[in-house]
Parts: sequence; C-alpha cells; structure tokens
Amino acid sequence: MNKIIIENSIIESNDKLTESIYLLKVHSPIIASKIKPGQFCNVKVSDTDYPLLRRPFSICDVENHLIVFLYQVVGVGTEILAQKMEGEVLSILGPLGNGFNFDDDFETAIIIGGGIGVAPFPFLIRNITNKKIVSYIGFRNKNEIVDYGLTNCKYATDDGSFGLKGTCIDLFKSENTILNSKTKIFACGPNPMLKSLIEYCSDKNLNCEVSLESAMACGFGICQGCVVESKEDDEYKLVCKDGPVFKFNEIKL
Amino acid sequence: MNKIIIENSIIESNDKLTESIYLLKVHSPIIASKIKPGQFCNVKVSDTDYPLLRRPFSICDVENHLIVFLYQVVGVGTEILAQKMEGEVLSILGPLGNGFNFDDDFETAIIIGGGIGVAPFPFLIRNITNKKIVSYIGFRNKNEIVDYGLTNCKYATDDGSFGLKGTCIDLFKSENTILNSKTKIFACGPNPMLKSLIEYCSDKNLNCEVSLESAMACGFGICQGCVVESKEDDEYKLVCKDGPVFKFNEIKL
Amino acid sequence: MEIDLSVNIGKLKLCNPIVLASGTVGYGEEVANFLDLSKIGAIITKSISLKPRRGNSPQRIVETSSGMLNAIGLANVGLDEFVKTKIPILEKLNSNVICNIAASSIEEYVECTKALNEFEIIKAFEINVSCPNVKEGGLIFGNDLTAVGKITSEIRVATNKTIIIKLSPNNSNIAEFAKVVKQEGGDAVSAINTLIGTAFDIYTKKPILKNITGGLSGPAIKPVALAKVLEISRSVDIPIIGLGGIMNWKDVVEFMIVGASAVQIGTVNFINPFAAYEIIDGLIKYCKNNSIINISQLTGTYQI
Amino acid sequence: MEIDLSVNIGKLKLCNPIVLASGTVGYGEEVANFLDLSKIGAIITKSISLKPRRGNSPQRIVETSSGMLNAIGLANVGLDEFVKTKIPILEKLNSNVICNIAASSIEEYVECTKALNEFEIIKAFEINVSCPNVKEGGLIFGNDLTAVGKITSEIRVATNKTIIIKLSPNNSNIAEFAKVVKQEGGDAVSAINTLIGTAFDIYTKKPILKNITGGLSGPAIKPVALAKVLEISRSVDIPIIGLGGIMNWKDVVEFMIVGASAVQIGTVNFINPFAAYEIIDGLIKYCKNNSIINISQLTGTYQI
Ligand SMILES: Cc1cc2nc3c(=O)[nH]c(=O)nc-3n(C[C@H](O)[C@H](O)[C@H](O)COP(=O)(O)OP(=O)(O)OC[C@H]3O[C@@H](n4cnc5c(N)ncnc54)[C@H](O)[C@@H]3O)c2cc1C
Ligand SMILES: Cc1cc2nc3c(=O)[nH]c(=O)nc-3n(C[C@H](O)[C@H](O)[C@H](O)COP(=O)(O)OP(=O)(O)OC[C@H]3O[C@@H](n4cnc5c(N)ncnc54)[C@H](O)[C@@H]3O)c2cc1C
Ligand SMILES: Cc1cc2nc3c(=O)[nH]c(=O)nc-3n(C[C@H](O)[C@H](O)[C@H](O)COP(=O)(O)O)c2cc1C
Ligand SMILES: Cc1cc2nc3c(=O)[nH]c(=O)nc-3n(C[C@H](O)[C@H](O)[C@H](O)COP(=O)(O)O)c2cc1C
Ligand code: FES
Ligand code: FES
Repeated sequence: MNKIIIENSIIESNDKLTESIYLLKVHSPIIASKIKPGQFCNVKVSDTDYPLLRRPFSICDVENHLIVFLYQVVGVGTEILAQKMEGEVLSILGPLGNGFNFDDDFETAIIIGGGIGVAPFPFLIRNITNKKIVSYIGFRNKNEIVDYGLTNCKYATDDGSFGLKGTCIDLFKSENTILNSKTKIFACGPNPMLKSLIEYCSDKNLNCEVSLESAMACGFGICQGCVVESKEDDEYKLVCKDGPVFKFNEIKL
Repeated sequence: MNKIIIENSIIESNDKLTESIYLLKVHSPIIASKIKPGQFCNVKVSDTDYPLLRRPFSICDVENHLIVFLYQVVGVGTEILAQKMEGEVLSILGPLGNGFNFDDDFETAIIIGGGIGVAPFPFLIRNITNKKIVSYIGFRNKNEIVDYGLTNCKYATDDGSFGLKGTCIDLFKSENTILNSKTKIFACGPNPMLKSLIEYCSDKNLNCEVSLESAMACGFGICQGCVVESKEDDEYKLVCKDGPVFKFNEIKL
Repeated sequence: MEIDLSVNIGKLKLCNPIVLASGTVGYGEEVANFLDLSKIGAIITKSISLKPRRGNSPQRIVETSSGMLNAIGLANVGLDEFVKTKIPILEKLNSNVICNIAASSIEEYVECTKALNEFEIIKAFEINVSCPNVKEGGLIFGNDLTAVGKITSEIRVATNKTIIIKLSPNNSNIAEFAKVVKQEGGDAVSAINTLIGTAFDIYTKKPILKNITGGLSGPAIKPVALAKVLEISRSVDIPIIGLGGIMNWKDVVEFMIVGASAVQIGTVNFINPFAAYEIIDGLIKYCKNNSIINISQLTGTYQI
Repeated sequence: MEIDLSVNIGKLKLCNPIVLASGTVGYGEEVANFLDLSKIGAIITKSISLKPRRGNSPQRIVETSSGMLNAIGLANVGLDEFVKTKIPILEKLNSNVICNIAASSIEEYVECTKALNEFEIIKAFEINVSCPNVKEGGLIFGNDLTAVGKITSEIRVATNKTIIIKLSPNNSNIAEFAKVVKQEGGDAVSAINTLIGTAFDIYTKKPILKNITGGLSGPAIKPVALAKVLEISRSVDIPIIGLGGIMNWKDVVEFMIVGASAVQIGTVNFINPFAAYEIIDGLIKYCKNNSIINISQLTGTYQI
C-alpha cells in the first residue's frame, strides 16, 4: 500500500463551472508529488462530527504544488465543500488506491466519461505521451457539459441539446473509431454505464480499464466497506485498495 | 409570551475585538423592531446537525435594521460563529425572554458586568434616558477588556493589569457610590459573581436585577431545561421564559 | 391532485401524520402563540403524573454529537392542577390532544387515566412506560414485559379512548413489547422514547447532568429508532407512531416506509419551532411527485 | 514529570490505554504502513471465524448524523488462512495483538480459541458475542445471559490468556452480562459494540444496506456507551475496555473517569488514521496539567 499522509491544505480556488460542478485547487505539495492518475484522495469537508466521514474524490490534475479536484454537488458533504473559500483549510488524506495503467503498449487512448466521471482524466491525459487520444463524454444536457482538461472531445447529451443525443457509450459505439489491440479504453461514470461498456468490451475483446465508485468509510483498506464482486472468484475486491481502477474483466457490476 | 419569529439574517460584520471576543451585526429588521434590552436571541451557528442546538446570545444593541451581539468564543458553537463572514446567513430566533425593567423610579443606574457579562448593557444604556449611569466592569486582564457601547466605565482586572485588582463586584463595593432607594443595579456575569452581588444587595436592601445564563435547549419555555431555583417557593423558574432577567430576590443561585 | 394527509391511529383520526412529542410542546399553550395547532396532526402533553413533580435539579440538558441528553425528570404540574388550569386552556386551542401519563405504579396509571377520561378534549392517552429520568416508574416498567402487559390491560378497562403505549428502546426485544400491548388491548405503540446516555466533565469528574444519566434524543438516534420501528412492523400488526431524531420531511417518509402510521417530532421543535409546518409542506410535495394520493398508503411499504 | 500511561487488563499489560478496535484495523498489516504499532496499547484483529466469511453484499456502509452504520457481516479470511498468512505478518509488527473471535456456536468459539492459543503473538482474546450483522451467532448470544456465561466458562477452560468479552449495548441489563463474565472466569469486558440501526432510501423504499440493518458507531453513540460503561463499573468489579464514539483524548478521559481501564478507538481511525497518536499526546498533556502520574489512577474516578 501507498504510505498515506494527511495534509492540511489551503484552498487556492474553488470555482463554479456549471450549476452543480466545481473545480477545487488546494496546496498539497506532498500529495501532489506522489499521486498518480486514477488515484484519489479522501477529503474532510467539515471540522465537526457532521458530516462524519471523509468524501472521496479522484485526482483531476496536479499543477506544481496544487492538486485539483473536479466535483459535483450531490448531497450534504459536497454542498459544504462548495461553500469553502480561498484561504480556508481542508484536511486531505492521500494518495489512495491504484491508478490507471498507461505504460502498456497501446497507440490510441480512448477516454470515456459520463457526467462527473470525467474528473480523473485531465491528469491521465497529461501523463499519456506520444499517443493518440480521443475523449467521448456525455452529460445530461448542454449546460452540464464540463470538458476541463480534456483533449479531442466528442460530446453526447441525454436530451440532445449538444452533440449526440444519448450517452457517452452510445457516442463511443456510434463513432467508427478503429478499435484493435493497440487501443486502450479508460472509463469512469455511473455503474449502469460502465456495465454496458464492460459487456461491449468483452464482446469485442477490447482492452479497458474502469474507475469505480462505492460508498466508503476509510478509503485505505481497513473497513471492508467498499466491496465489489470479483469476476475471477467468489471473493470481493475492495474498490479503495484493489481499485478504484480495475481491468474491465476483473469485476462484476 | 412574545410572538417568536425566525429570521434568516445576513451578516453585516463579525469583528474580532479581543483575543476571544467578537462583535456580530446581522440584518434582522423584524427582531430589531421588537426586541428590548435584556432579551436574547437563539442563533443556529451551523446549517447541519452539529452543533445541533441553537446558542443563546443577549441582544447587545440595535442599530436600525441591524441587531448586534457581543460574544466570546468558549466552545464548538462560538468557534464556528467566529469564522462566519460578511454576507453569510444565520438563522436567528427571537426575541426571547423578559428584559430589564428600566421604567421604574430610579435616578442612578449602576451597570455591573463581569467579562462577557457586559454584552446586554449597550442596548440597555441606550434606552435609559435622563438618568445617571455608572458602569463597573471586570475582566481577567487588560487584554480582555471590552467596553463597547458602555458609559462612564470603571475597570477591574483579576490580575490588576488595568484598574482595580479584583472583580467587578470588588470594584463596585470599593467605590463609594451613593446607594439608596433611587439607585438601581443591573448586573450580568458568572454565577458566583452574581451570587455574591445578590447577598450584598439583600444585606443593603438594594434594588437589583440580574441576567442569568443556563444550559438551554429551546429558549422559549417548552423544554423545561433551563431551570433556576425560586426563592419564593419550592418551584423552579425558567431562565428562558421567566428570565433571563430576574429581580435579585426572586431566585436562589 | 389533492393529497390526503390524514391517517388513523386506532379510533383516532389525525388530519396529518405529524404529532408534537411529549415534553417538547409543554401543555400546548406556549406553542399556540406561534403555531396554529389545528394544522398539526396532534399534540402530546408533557407527561402528567398523579402528584406534581418538581423535576430534577439542574443541569438538565447537555448537547452531544447530533443529539442532546435531557434529564428533566418528568417535571409537571400534577393531575389536579392539569385538570384545573391546563385542560381549560387546551379546550380553547382547537387541537387534537393526546395526554401522556407517567406513573410509578400500575394503580397510579389507572387513577390518572380514569380521572382524565371524562374530558372530551383528550382524544387519546399515551402511556409513558419508558422515561429513563426518574427513579421510580419509567423504565422499571418499560423493560418488563409483564408490567407493560398489566398496565395496558388495566388502562384498557379504564378508558375506551385510544391507548398508545410509548415503548423503551433500551431493551433487546421491542417487538415483544408491542405484541403484549396488542394482546392486552392497546391500540397503538409509540417508538421510541430516548436512549439512556451520559456525559462527564473531564476536569470536575462529575456528571454534567445532576441526575447522572439522561435521555438521548435528536438525529443521532434516528438509525436506532428506524430499526426499532421496522422490527415492530415486521412482526406485529399494530399501528406504530414512529419517532426519534426526525428533523425534516424526508425523515418522516423514512419512518412511514419502515412501518409508522404517524410520527412524532420532538427535539427538532427546540431548534425550529416551525418544523411541523415545513414537514407538512415537504410531505405534500413528496406525495405529489410520487403520485401518492393518501399518505397512509406509504406506511410499511418497505421493499426488503 | 514522567507520565506513566501503562495500564493492565487482567494479565495483559498495555503501554498505554489506546487499543485499535476490531474491524477498524484489519489484521494490522495495512495500518503498520503508516503507524508504529509498538507505540499503541494494542490492536484487535477483525473478528476471526472458523470458516472464512465473504461478508454481506454491498452496500455495506452508510453515514448517519455523527455516526455510521456498517453491515460488513464479519467478512474475514477464516481461522486456517489467518494462521497461515496473517499470524506470520502479525509476528513481525511488534504490536500487542488481541485476537477477536466470532462464532455461531459455543463449540466454534472454543475451537477457534484452542487453535489460536498456542501462538505467542496473541496476547489476549476478545470474544465477539455482540455483532449485529450476521444471522447466526453474534447477537443471539449477546443478549442471552446464559449463553454468554457458557461461552465464557468454556473458553476459560481453553486458554490461560486474558479473555475479554465484548458486550452488546442492545439490551437493558449490560451489568448483568458483566457479572456473568466475571463469575465464569472472564478477565475483562469491552463495552460497547455497535447499536442496531437502519436507513432507507425514500425513493426506492429499499434499505440502504443490503443486510437491511447495520451497526451504529461513531460519536452519535458516545453518550450511550458512556452510560453503559458507568452502569457496569458501578455494579461489577471487572476491568472494562470502553469504546463507542471516541474521537479525541477528551473522550478517552471521559471513558476512563466513568470506569474504563483502557479504551478502543474504531470509527475515528477511518477519518483520522493517526488519531491514536494524537490521543496519546493529548493524554500526556492532560495528565501533566492535572498531576496524574499513572493514567490508571483515572479509572473510575467519577464524582457522583
Ligand atoms: C474513488 C472515488 C472517487 C470519486 N471521485 C469523485 C470526483 O472526482 N468528483 C465527484 O464529484 N465525485 C467523486 N466521487 C463521488 C463522491 O465521493 C460523492 O459524490 C460524495 O462522497 C457525495 O458526498 P455528499 O456528502 O455530497 O453526498 P451524500 O449526502 O453522502 O450522498 C448524496 C448521494 O450520493 C450518493 N453517494 C454518497 N457517497 C457516494 C459514493 N462514495 N459513491 C457514489 N455515490 C455516493 C448517496 O447514495 C446519495 O444518493 C468519487 C467517489 C469515489 C468512491
Ligand atoms: C440568556 C443567555 C444569554 C447569553 N448571552 C451571551 C452573550 O451575549 N455573549 C456570549 O458570549 N455568551 C452569551 N451566553 C452564553 C452562550 O450562550 C454560550 O457561551 C454559548 O452557548 C457556548 O456555546 P459553544 O458551543 O461555544 O460552547 P459549548 O461547546 O457548548 O460549551 C463550552 C462551554 O460553555 C459552557 N456553556 C455552554 N452553554 C452554556 C450556556 N448556555 N450558558 C453558560 N455556559 C454554557 C459549557 O458548559 C462549556 O463549558 C448567553 C447565555 C444565555 C443562556
Ligand atoms: C426535553 C425533553 C423532554 C421530554 N419529556 C418527555 C416526557 O415528559 N414524556 C415522554 O413520554 N417523553 C418525553 N421526551 C421524549 C420525547 O417525547 C421523544 O420520545 C424523544 O425526544 C425522541 O424524539 P426526538 O429525537 O424527536 O426528540 C422528552 C424529550 C426531551 C428532549
Ligand atoms: C466497519 C466496522 C467493522 C467492524 N467490525 C467488527 C468486528 O469484526 N468485530 C467486532 O467485534 N467489532 C467490529 N466493529 C465494532 C467496533 O469494534 C466498535 O465496537 C464500534 O465501532 C464502536 O466503536 P467506535 O464508535 O469507536 O467505532 C466494527 C465496526 C465498524 C465501524
Ligand atoms: S473504504 Fe474502507 S476498505 Fe475500502
Ligand atoms: S430553554 Fe427550554 S424551557 Fe427554557
């Protein structure tokens, strides 16, 4: 396991990008120097007992001493986070989990992000060098689109208000991207989306890694709270420690 | 009982006066128009379940649509309050309790405040007209002195770093103020201080009102949490509803 | 779409499922200053005992994480004074009144019930067998199946009005208590009263509450309360009034889903005295959005 | 002034009273990456059962007000695998190890204890009779006095090591359980395990935890845990390891004042994996400021 640390990090900025999505930058020099694409941090959004648990967020990008998160307001914790201002301090625990594998032998990286599932990709993209990158991203509607830090984007919206009408998976399937053994897919988004992608990749025998979410208590492998079924055997895997990035054929959604 | 209301009040300012004491001004036009000296408000310092209960603070002053509180940071709730900034919103419940009686027939008002016990007096003083006012106030040391909104102050400090070395009661007793049936004392501070004052006033047969504190859940008479012993009978009185201001001979401390 | 929020508890009809819990609404008088009680399902009086009770010495209240401990000690004016001064006031409030009774013997429960039975304004009795804050009475009964059975059956003889037994969460078999209540002719149960808790000052080493322990209420206990209501509703067919930590309309829906026919709100009244109104508004919206015409349809709709 | 933080639990000597609770420290391995376990009183393994347990289906965790519900379901590698792969690791950690055992029959408890007794690294056994998250075992025993007595006496025969029985808070007479443990030769009790709770989704009407109910832990339960520890310490003379909702050194002092000889920290480890260090520092300062030379002097110093 990574040697985890806690940094009390000063907020550099916390900007609203869409109605519900924010971009947060904090000073975390140690975590910034160690964290890898696809890993995540566990953030305490309040100094009090409420909310009690930390909230997991993927590393979105690293800028020198700053780490960047892209997050969506969905509940009490993210609401509190959205109110934080420059200069306030957040307790950040990280780096957590295993990131994407992007050193293997591929020529085209296909990024697939559903909604806030785009969050981990800016940092991944920055770290993939000398390869072709295509990003397929999907959102509920035009106003919710966030392509911060992404490259070569194709868009889909549920209501067709921008790009293809449909999901990012529909989009990905509809484009006649050349898929072969030199293609690697990196995906993140809601479970139903990942599930359909996993089936597709099994059928077509494609190389694919997915980043999963799960309710978590600790984020570093001690509570056993974040399990996902393993495809290989009858055991569970821990999203926080064995993941959050899994090979598509490792897990059952 | 007063018709209580809740106002979601925008913070106008929240200034640090000493190491631990803050002056808070909020826009509460309705409460401002109704509240009387010695009454208090119950403030929710966080939108979450922690801390759960409101925190009671005396009305310190009223400036048009603004109500003013003077508060000391002593625990989790006041710590959160101290971090609030201009523009943020606080839920304020009030006006609560019975205030000071300052219409009766007296010529000299003696204000006695121990530490943050000075809080209710600026508004009282503003409302006492055509009478002589002397304020005896005591603090732990020079750095903690707050005489915001007070008139004609005499000072005491526990360590003697400013004014008399001793408490505000020592100070009051030491000055040869003319005490007679035309003198009325208004006091607020820690219970031991008020206790010794009450004894003194009983001995000397002085007219005195004290403002008490108590752990409270509701602040408006329904939880029965805030009792103080009555001197008259075997019953309890409610600090929030029967007080917080009591005649010195009504209650047993 | 017109939403029908009314619910029935035994013979008792409530215009909506929101009831103000005992000990958090006094005798109705104070809250009537700022709430129109006719708009609220019912109010439950502070526990009444045969003799007046001064209550415990202060400190009576201490806050805990997302909760509070109280050790009021059933301070109340006593039966006679209640009849003399409080009932006339209650009669003017235009409210559905449930009278909560506490006692230190079965005879006392019966005597109180009998004395109060004649007053039309009292629509139902809630029998407190579960107060953790008094030496006699209270929990001695609340955790004793035989005693709860006996209390129920004897009160049943004393009144035809709706009898609600308020159950203690401080035992391992709350459903057994609900069963006994049903068997002995009780009409409904309230679940839950407070959990026993304490807090100490680490410098004086004294309990913060003079009474040493107190009753824990507020959102901290909501998960426990929900589990207790679910436990009862899965094994006994008796109307349940759910309570414990309700702060908003979502909590109310949760309680109804796990089996409550109505709910009570307690601690939240201290923080937001207008909570009942906000909850009722929220319930109407929820029902509209989810095509629920009668809110009573929600009760026990858990999908397990 | 040199502060002595060491405490004894039966034959077991701890360098300080901070123990990492079962289920919140795995088998020690992961936390050893960032904590020097020799600096911590002891660690308690995740409950071990005779056969490996996969645990409950997800979702296993849900947050509540100042608390969390877990329904892990005693997921563990099972006795054989524990002996084969986990004990060798534990032997290298330089930690005081207490092995927690869960089972669905008395025989199984005994079998596990016997099998583990020979390993020197295991200094004591904590017997989990109070897990609310498994169908067999767990609470069936935890709320049954006779069963707890029987389990204690039979394990007593199987080992000379310190036996700690971890008690359930989900009953009305925890002190009786502690009495039985003492009578039957147990060395100490841990109090408390989690409270039973639940949470439901108001749109799907399904329980959020696949297991329906879970165990409530975290600061929400601290007042209840303190009251249980006090109840035991006022009526039974047996060492108590206090736990439930501890977040900081002040909470630890509170538990010791009401009667705990040592404490365990659970949920807080998820939020602040370095909590044990911070607590130990805080205790040293408190002792210094209050002229306490041996922290064990604090135990049971409540002023009532
Ligand atoms: C490894 C990992 C990486 C993540 N990265 C990001 C990210 O980069 N940006 C981002 O916006 N979000 C991310 N999430 C999801 C994020 O953690 C949750 O949205 C957040 O914890 C919700 O907190 P809340 O208090 O606002 O919501 P709550 O009030 O706790 O819950 C609101 C809703 O969100 C659901 N929810 C709560 N926790 C989770 C969770 N862990 N996973 C999925 N649903 C949850 C609840 O069931 C509920 O419906 C990530 C989650 C994981 C596990
Ligand atoms: C009618 C009334 C008027 C008040 N007016 C003022 C005021 O104008 N300015 C001001 O600074 N304070 C005032 N107080 C006291 C103020 O309410 C408390 O200091 C505040 O509630 C503490 O909150 P906390 O969360 O910071 O402290 P906590 O963490 O709750 O407690 C910190 C310490 O304060 C003590 N404490 C908590 N609540 C009270 C209380 N209600 N009374 C006395 N001690 C308490 C606790 O026992 C503890 O030792 C008043 C209290 C009352 C009852
Ligand atoms: C200050 C206070 C006083 C209470 N007094 C009584 C009482 O007299 N009789 C009773 O049956 N319950 C009493 N209760 C318990 C409440 O009715 C309710 O069961 C409990 O508080 C849980 O609900 P809540 O979490 O919504 O507050 C009291 C609770 C509080 C907080
Ligand atoms: C995720 C989780 C897993 C747990 N697993 C176990 C377990 O395997 N055996 C056990 O005896 N207790 C287990 N517990 C209970 C804790 O050891 C402890 O009794 C409880 O959490 C209360 O303490 P806390 O509030 O400090 O967490 C678990 C608790 C949590 C939160
Ligand atoms: S979140 Fe605790 S083990 Fe994964
Ligand atoms: S604080 Fe509730 S009655 Fe006074």
